Amino acid sequence: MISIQQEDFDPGYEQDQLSQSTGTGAVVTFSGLVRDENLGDDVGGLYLEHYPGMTEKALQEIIEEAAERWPLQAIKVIHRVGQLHPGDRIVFVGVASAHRKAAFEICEFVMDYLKTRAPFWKKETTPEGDRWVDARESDDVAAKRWNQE
Amino acid sequence: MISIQQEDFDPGYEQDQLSQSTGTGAVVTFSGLVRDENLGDDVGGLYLEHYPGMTEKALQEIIEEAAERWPLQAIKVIHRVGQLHPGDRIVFVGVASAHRKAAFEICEFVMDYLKTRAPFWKKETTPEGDRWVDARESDDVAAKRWNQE
Amino acid sequence: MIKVLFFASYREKLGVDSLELDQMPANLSALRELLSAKGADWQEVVNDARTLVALNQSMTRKDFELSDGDEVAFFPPVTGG
Amino acid sequence: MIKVLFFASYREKLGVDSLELDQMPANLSALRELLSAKGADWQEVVNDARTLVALNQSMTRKDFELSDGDEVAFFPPVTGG
Repeated sequence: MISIQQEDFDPGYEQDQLSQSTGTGAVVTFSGLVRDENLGDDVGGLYLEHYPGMTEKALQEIIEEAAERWPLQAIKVIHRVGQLHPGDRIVFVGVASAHRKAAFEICEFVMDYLKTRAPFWKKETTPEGDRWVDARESDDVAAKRWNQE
Repeated sequence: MISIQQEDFDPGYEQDQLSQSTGTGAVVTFSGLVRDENLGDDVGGLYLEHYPGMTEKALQEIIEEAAERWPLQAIKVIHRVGQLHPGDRIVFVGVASAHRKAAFEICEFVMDYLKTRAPFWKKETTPEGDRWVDARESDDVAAKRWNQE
Repeated sequence: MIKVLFFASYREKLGVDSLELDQMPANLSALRELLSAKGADWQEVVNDARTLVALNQSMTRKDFELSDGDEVAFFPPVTGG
Repeated sequence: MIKVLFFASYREKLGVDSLELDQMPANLSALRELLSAKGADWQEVVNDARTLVALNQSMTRKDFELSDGDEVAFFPPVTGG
């Protein structure tokens, strides 16, 4: 259900695993990739640090909250750590539900909470040197909308 | 970009195709599957009819509208027609964009419009006989929300 | 000549998927009248408030003029996806 | 004894990823005071309004009592995903 790993993953395989129940009508997946550009600078690489132990626990809590709010049938969250390069997959969230509205909402909810509550940090390599990526206010805004419903 | 076909498709392959640009930071996919149950009845099969020619045109228009509204980098829409069975894939919408908010919105927008504007019709096989699936008001509501923004 | 198409439950109800009209109704309203005259089922199908209409493979909610070679389709609300 | 962890830019700024305190501050506030005394960088890190705190691997925004064996982490806003 949750995997923190250095190695790459196969979104196609993960999606197949989520589509096994004949009660499932909708599978929504999100894959995050390393872009070669951020805030106007070239990005040559990305190093992902995390807080082992807490990471899994934080993701588990996010999934449990999603399962309380929506009719969740299956979910997989994968997050890579360590050194990555442009084009590499960073994160995968795949969700199965009976209907599409719930599947979309769960997937967005998990990503919004992951972005603000799971202890991962990105460090970018740019021509001006390495720099820790700043948290984005838009991510806070995205996460907060789920409190208002 | 658009494919109407009887045969199955491979979501993993499609997703890989959408992840080719190093400017892409987010790939969101939706897969719709045949459920074995609808409105309380067992569903043994699903027959999908469409309006050849108009189907492709309608999907093309939906994609063009999405591309006007959001920074869309790549998109693939696949819809199967003919006889399907529980667990079979029906539809795939995969979207690539620089950021996740746009990718999620485009994918939902395309699905909402496809559900209300693309000429496909489902006929279910149930123990009580075959029946044409009724349009759902919730799909109209979902599509209308995009007018208000 | 214009071509008229029916899909899904309408196709089944009328037992017709496609017909060609040599008469040229001036517009959609006139076409609806012409088809309604073919019987109660036809009247229901073309006048149902939920019926969707496409002219040359684009959905439209307005009346329109008809020209030679046009393709008009009547169908129930769509249920794909 | 309690364990204190620092991550990402804080870890680099302090040059410390983990330390064990034999002294037992009573609560988070007391721990903050104790760490602040170690220098200007420490004071900034533990008192920055944006600093996130986790007690035993759960984030919390409130003060809390400390017990023997607790693990407290200080880190900047998260940027995964």
